Amino acid sequence: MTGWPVLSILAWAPFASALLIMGLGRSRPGFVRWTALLGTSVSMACALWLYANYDLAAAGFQFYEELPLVPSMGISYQLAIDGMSLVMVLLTAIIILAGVFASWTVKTRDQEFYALLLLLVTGVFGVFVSLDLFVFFLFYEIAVLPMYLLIGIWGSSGEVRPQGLFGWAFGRTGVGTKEYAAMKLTLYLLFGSAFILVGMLALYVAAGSTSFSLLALEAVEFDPGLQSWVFLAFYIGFGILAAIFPFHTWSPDGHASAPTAVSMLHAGVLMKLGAYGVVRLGMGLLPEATQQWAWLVGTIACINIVYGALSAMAQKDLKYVIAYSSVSHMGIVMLGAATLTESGLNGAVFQMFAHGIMTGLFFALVGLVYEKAHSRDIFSMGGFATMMPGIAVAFTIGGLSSLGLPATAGFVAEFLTFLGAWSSAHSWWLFPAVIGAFLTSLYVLRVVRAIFWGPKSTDPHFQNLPDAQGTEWVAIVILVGALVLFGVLPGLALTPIDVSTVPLLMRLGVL
Amino acid sequence: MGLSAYLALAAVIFSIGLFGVMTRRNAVGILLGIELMLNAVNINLVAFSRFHGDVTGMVLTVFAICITVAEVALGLAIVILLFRTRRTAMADHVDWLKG
Amino acid sequence: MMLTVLLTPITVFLLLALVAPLRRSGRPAAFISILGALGTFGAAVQTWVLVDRLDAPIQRVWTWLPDSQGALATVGYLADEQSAIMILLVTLVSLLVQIYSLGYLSDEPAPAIGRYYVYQSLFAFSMLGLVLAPNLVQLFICWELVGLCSYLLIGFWYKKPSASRAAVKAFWTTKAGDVGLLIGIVLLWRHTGTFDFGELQQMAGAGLVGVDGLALITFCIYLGAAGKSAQFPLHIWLPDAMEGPTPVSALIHAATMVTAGVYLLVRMAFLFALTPDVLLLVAWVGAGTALMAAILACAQNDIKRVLAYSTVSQLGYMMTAIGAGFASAGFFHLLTHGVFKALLFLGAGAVIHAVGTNDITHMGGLARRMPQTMIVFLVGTLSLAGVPLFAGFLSKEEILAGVWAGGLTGPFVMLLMGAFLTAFYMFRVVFLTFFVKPAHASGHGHGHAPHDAPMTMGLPLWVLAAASMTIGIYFMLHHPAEAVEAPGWLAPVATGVALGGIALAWATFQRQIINAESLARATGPLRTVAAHGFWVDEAFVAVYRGILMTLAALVGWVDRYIVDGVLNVISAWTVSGGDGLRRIQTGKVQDYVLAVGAGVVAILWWLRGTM
Amino acid sequence: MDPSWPLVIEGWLFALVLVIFVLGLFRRQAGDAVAGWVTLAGLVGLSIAVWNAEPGRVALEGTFVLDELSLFGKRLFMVASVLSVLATQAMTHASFRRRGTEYYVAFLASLLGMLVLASARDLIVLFVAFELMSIPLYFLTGFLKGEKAAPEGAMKFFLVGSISSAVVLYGLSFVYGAAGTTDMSAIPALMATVNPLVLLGLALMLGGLGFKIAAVPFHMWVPDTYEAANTPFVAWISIAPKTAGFLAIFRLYVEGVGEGAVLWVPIVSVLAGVTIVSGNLMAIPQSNIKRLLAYSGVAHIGYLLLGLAAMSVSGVGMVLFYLVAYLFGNMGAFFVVQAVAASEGSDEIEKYQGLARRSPVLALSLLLFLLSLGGIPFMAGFWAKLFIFWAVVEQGMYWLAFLGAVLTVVALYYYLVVARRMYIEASTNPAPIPVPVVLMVAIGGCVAGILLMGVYPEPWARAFMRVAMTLFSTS
Amino acid sequence: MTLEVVGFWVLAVLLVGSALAVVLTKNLFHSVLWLALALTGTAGIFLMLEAEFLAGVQILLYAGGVVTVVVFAIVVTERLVGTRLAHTSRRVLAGGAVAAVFLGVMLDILARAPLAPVMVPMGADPTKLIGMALMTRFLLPFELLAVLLLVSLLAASYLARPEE
Repeated sequence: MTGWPVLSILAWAPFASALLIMGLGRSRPGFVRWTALLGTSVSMACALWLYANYDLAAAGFQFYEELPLVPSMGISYQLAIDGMSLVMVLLTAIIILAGVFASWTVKTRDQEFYALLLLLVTGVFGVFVSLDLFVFFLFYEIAVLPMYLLIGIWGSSGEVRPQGLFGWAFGRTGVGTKEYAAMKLTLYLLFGSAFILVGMLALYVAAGSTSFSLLALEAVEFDPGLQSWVFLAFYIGFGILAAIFPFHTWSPDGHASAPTAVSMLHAGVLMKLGAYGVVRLGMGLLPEATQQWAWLVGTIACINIVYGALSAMAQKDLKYVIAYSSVSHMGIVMLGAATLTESGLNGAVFQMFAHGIMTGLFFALVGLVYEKAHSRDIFSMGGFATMMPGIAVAFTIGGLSSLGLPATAGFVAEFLTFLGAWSSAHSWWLFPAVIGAFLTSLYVLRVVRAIFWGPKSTDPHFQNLPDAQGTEWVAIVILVGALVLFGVLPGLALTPIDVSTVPLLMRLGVL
Repeated sequence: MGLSAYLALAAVIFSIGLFGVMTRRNAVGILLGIELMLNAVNINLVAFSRFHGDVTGMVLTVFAICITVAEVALGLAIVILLFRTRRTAMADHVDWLKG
Repeated sequence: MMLTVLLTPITVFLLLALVAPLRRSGRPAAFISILGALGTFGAAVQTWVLVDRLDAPIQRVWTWLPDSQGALATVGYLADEQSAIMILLVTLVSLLVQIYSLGYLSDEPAPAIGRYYVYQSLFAFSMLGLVLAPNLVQLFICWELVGLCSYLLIGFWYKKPSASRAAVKAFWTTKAGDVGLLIGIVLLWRHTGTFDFGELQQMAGAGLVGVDGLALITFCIYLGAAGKSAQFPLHIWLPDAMEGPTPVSALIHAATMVTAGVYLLVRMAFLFALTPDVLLLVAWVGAGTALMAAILACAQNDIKRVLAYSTVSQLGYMMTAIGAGFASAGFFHLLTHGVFKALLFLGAGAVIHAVGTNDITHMGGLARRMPQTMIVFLVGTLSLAGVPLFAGFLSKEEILAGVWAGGLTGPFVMLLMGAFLTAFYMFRVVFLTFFVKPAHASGHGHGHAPHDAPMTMGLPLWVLAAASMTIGIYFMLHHPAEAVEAPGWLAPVATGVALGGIALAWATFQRQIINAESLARATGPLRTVAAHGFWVDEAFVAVYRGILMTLAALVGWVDRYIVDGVLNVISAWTVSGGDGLRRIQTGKVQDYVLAVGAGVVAILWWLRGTM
Repeated sequence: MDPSWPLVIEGWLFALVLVIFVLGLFRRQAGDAVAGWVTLAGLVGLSIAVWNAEPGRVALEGTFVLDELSLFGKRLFMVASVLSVLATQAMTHASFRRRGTEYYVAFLASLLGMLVLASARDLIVLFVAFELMSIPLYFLTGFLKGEKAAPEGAMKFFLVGSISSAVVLYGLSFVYGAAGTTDMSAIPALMATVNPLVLLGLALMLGGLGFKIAAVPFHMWVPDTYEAANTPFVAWISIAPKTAGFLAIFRLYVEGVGEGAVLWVPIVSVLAGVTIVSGNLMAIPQSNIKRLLAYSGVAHIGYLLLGLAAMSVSGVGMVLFYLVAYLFGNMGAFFVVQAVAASEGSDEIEKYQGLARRSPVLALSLLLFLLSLGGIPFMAGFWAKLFIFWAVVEQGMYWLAFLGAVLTVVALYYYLVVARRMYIEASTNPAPIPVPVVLMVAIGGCVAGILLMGVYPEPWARAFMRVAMTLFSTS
Repeated sequence: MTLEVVGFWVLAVLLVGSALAVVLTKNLFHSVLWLALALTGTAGIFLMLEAEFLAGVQILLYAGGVVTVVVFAIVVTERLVGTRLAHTSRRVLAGGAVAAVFLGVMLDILARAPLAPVMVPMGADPTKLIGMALMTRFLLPFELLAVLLLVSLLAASYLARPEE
């Protein structure tokens, strides 16, 4: 395959299948699904090929592709991946493959659903593989926008309608409906992208360079004052997507309302995209500002961890619990990055991967439970393990990973992050992080017990529910398998991560 | 008289015209205000022309006058059309389109 | 060889977990698992022999977490004197329990049996991994995994609300301790740069471990041990853990997992030796736990709960020994306790299996119906009570000697009182179960009369009873070199105390010379306190409900109404801003002109300012 | 005839006006589809001519130039006009059937004004062209005089427009007064000496031109006019006269002025900011899609002013890019509106409910147009916004860029509200919406435009930068 | 005080007065007449500025043409409506404020501008120069004017015509 534009194939294969689906898929559901599967499988194959062929000894960016797009502005379609993006690409491929399987049963307007989903995936892949800031941004926006329709059309409205304090504002914005969630998510993320855009342009202009290439900008030493505010702009912009406190509120509403595959993809991959942005652009390009603001990033990450966990404990809606747990876990990611240590940063990237798989699994399972029981109210369900043992076991494994149980990927990430936190300049970060992990065990097991491993509910709606079937199994098996595999053999992901984080930290001068 | 006197006079007339267009309720009245404003401009132009010893200002005045006439004709036609459809004389009564 | 020890159970686990039909078939799965356990036991014996012959630790590691220096963390095995003998215990009990379970769970549906053996295999692997861990990371990994297995097995009958609650409780409580352990490991890594036991020991030996801040580290590690080994106040989960099947209690909550904390401290003794303050704490808490649990055990009517509190109490003994600086004594007790407590649990299981209840007041007079069970149970009881010739006697005496030698008079007295109570409550159980006439007519759940357990259950009992005796007699004859020379009066005193306890129990329950009720009343407020388990549970519930859940509810509210509320207010303002702004668009043309005029004026005003 | 000769195109257009006029005299009874087709044919021919024209010639003592900028303007006007006339062919209103020639005469006359305006290098030519462009617009707004709203829209447009013309003329008189000549090439020298009279004149003209380009607070005629007038025409005035306004601004304030142009940065920035904010905010509560597009159009003017505020080569170049992107996006959106209105009889956004199920292609087109207007990647509008921000950031005006970027989110809100109607909500009426072929061609052209520019912006950006360069190099 | 100054002031007062009357009087018809006066006054100013041709144009086209058309329109519309046209003002304060500030700022800026103190004689007869300019340099706008007038007439007749 040498000489092939593997990265382009990887990124555009889903798009191509989306086009095919839009063109030929009208009222041919089988065609739609198999085409979607084909597209994502091609991506998966490419991702695996990349993984197998990435030269760890050489490290750095590999599989370089370039095509001038707007040469007069220095914008070019420039793709390459390093270890970090390799792992992210792998994650994306896994999640979307599972996502296609998980949404096999989507019945309404499946043609558009798959097309939009695949478009979204192209955006995500694009972000991870692009080396040109501008193309990065381009894909970034593509990754955000289809979400609106995906949630708006195929989502589900919650039952919560907050009243009381600020009730008028909630009434005005329409809290609780899927339309609200869709709009909030889309606009909030695009709001963030406004910051990113300005920051990017400022860097480009300040560099006086003629290229938007990450490599070219990396070589520039920016003025500290500029670095300082551009870093903040990146941090807010990407941080919104990474659900940093207090910009996280789109995530519970959005994830709770979104259809299964979208929640999977969004919580699983898109939130990582935010963290990836902070690491790649914020830390990668602005070394001094990174050091300057590390305290802020880390402190907010600690708030995220504990606050997200406590919020999750307060929820009664299953999807909200998962969504808030994502908020908490993204805190681990940001904390790991903020430690500016090798193990911390490795942990952050690994957590991106681990949490991606884990939360993808969660949303897939929640989707299944919802589809079968038509309920998301944790405390009305009960004893499902007898009826759906497979789902129960998978959910438990996901939960255990999320509370950082060893032999699942979650532990590796958290452990590395903790090591990093204590080694950092702000060693107290360790304590909120560990406490957050403990709180996670509280709410996760509470939920797991309430729904699956407890006395059976007497509600007539919750009798004789089927277990997962057919393609749904495939999704579950892929995700659980990945979760355990990378938990048992973390080196599989950690080795490529390490070869890309170490140079980054060297540039920061902390290693 | 110096140039400034003419310019000041034009400015006063222009302001009065402006005042007229902002306050008159009748559409024709507003038109009259516009006439005043254009008239003030003509004074300006001719004065400048004279004090520069250059004829272009006057040429522009000619154009301005002719255009004004065309404008007035069209304006009155619109006013008549409005009268015909809305049966009202007041420009501020015509406010279906708003917000 | 060591790899066989680890790989056999994990292979069995994977086989049973992944091959669903096999798992669902029940008994075949059990046979495979037992076969595996047998193999593991064999390998463990070989390992022991090997280590004994080589007289040097065998270690092998593989990189687990790579980093730029090569390896941040490794996994592998470290077979030395301690771990070799420990795996012997683990594999033995594990094997016996698996055999025993075959009979015990015979009424369960096939898939449940399959599930049970999946958990068992995973447990065996995790526990062995823990014991053989060459470093703290692997230890922690397996530490958590055994906790998971404990959770799964306690909740084995998850349809019972109490079981599922107990499972979660066990997990949470031990996890709280694990938080400490994890922090300790992280801190220690930062402190020394390594996770490896060998390296740590070398550094400690060479005086390279800085003492500044070390106390915090050892304290944190102790927290983990306290959670796992049920030290006050984290002991609350262990009695509830009795909701699991009894063989599980024997294996996990008596012989192996709960002793992991002790094992950890034994492993880290060289480090704890550097922080005497923490050691003192360990000793006092251990002694307190031993005494408190003994008191609580007296107030229980559930046979398993008595044993559970007894386990807590005995763990306290071990901890006290470690705290006194005699880790080897604690470790010795760990081994003997593992054998006889497993025996007791399995015996109790046989009784429960036979009569269908846990309540000793509903039993009685079983000695005639279940003679075999009575004999083995008595062996276990005598061992636990610390009667000479039985395994527990020596190890307990060694602990008492160590504590005395360590100059810890207070704990020593507490332990002595504990020993008295131990003998008392255990014989209370024995008398009420096997000898006294049943207080209530034998309306047992089973329609038929209780009888001795089938072969699968009986064999393990006899093996363990024999082991208890053998160890006791063996050590009586070949007195091992003790770490400390016990004062001459200790053995008689200890024996006397034990016999006193037995006598009191005999007088109260067998002969009923002393009215049990008045005896209880004589203890006064202590009785109330004991009945409520020292309110430790209530305190935890209060913290959980009162503080944690309230805080969570508060945060949840803040998130929805303040953080998100502000966002919604801003959005609503934006929309309202549009509403308000569109009102300037009055539709009246004069206003439009006014706006143009105002705009021009504004521009001119600006121009005037710049000129 | 060689179109590179100045005035050749204008001459032919003049001839076309006369042809249509005469046609109107003779074919009064025959229905005026013919007039439309003749106009279309003529415009297409002229478009080809314009595309073949080379810049560089000057005529009439320098009052008329055929340079890069004017060619850009002429081409844009031509494209807009062809699209608009195409869409007009789909109009079935009685006024068009009976009096189409009047419409086309006025339309072409206005276009003639624009073409001349693009080339004007003299204040008098500029002014007359300006008026020739404007006065027919008032009439065209009221063309559907039988409709309820048309006379009102025409009246408002006319009155505010005339006043603005007066202000422009007043300002012009001061510029002349300062220079002593109406030749615009005299302005740079005056700007260099910061002559108060010329500043006063240009400031006044800024107000008047602000009306033409519909910057806040001079924008108030826009929504009413858009709502009142017939849609193909609205599509046209939403871009063509505004482009003319910007060309005039470039000629007056930028061309050849060089560094001196920086003087205008503060006021233009403020105008841009106010326009962006209020345009976007006022668009939010609209329930009529034409009004919504009107206000969003106002906001877009703000972005254009943002580019102007950069007062740099890239700023101007990006404004040009933006104008073209805006042309395709906005006109396309209006054409879809026209199609829906023809079928549903209303411009209310409610009527778009379930459009995606009824007419997927139409809905998708509108979605693409709206996304382009909202600045979403792979649409022309994305690059347009981005280039604008770029130019602004280049000048260190970060806050303006922030403001603009953040307000695009507000813009997306109301675009997405429309998208929600079309895609998320279900329709009560499943019948597809009939789209006349001409309209389909126009919509298709616009889609092609935004996608072409969006996917491969390089040649466009390069060309526009070259145009912008000429404005700065002739000082 | 030369005759010129006196004449200017007389004309100025006349102009301003009649202009004020245009915007303030309550009777629309009177307003138009005041406008005619103001336009005529402007013609006087043109005469003072030695622009006789323009003064003529002003009287003929403006005062004559425009006023006539307006009067005609008023008559037509009054016939249409059937009542007398009311002619009142609104938002006088706001309008007055804007106009006053406008005037103030204008005068202030003008006061700072360097202005030519005396008239410069033209090389030839202004009328002739205008004519020449129209036929040479400004031929294009002149032609455009023709189109403009044509379109205006067409438009006015279209709009004002009752619907057939």
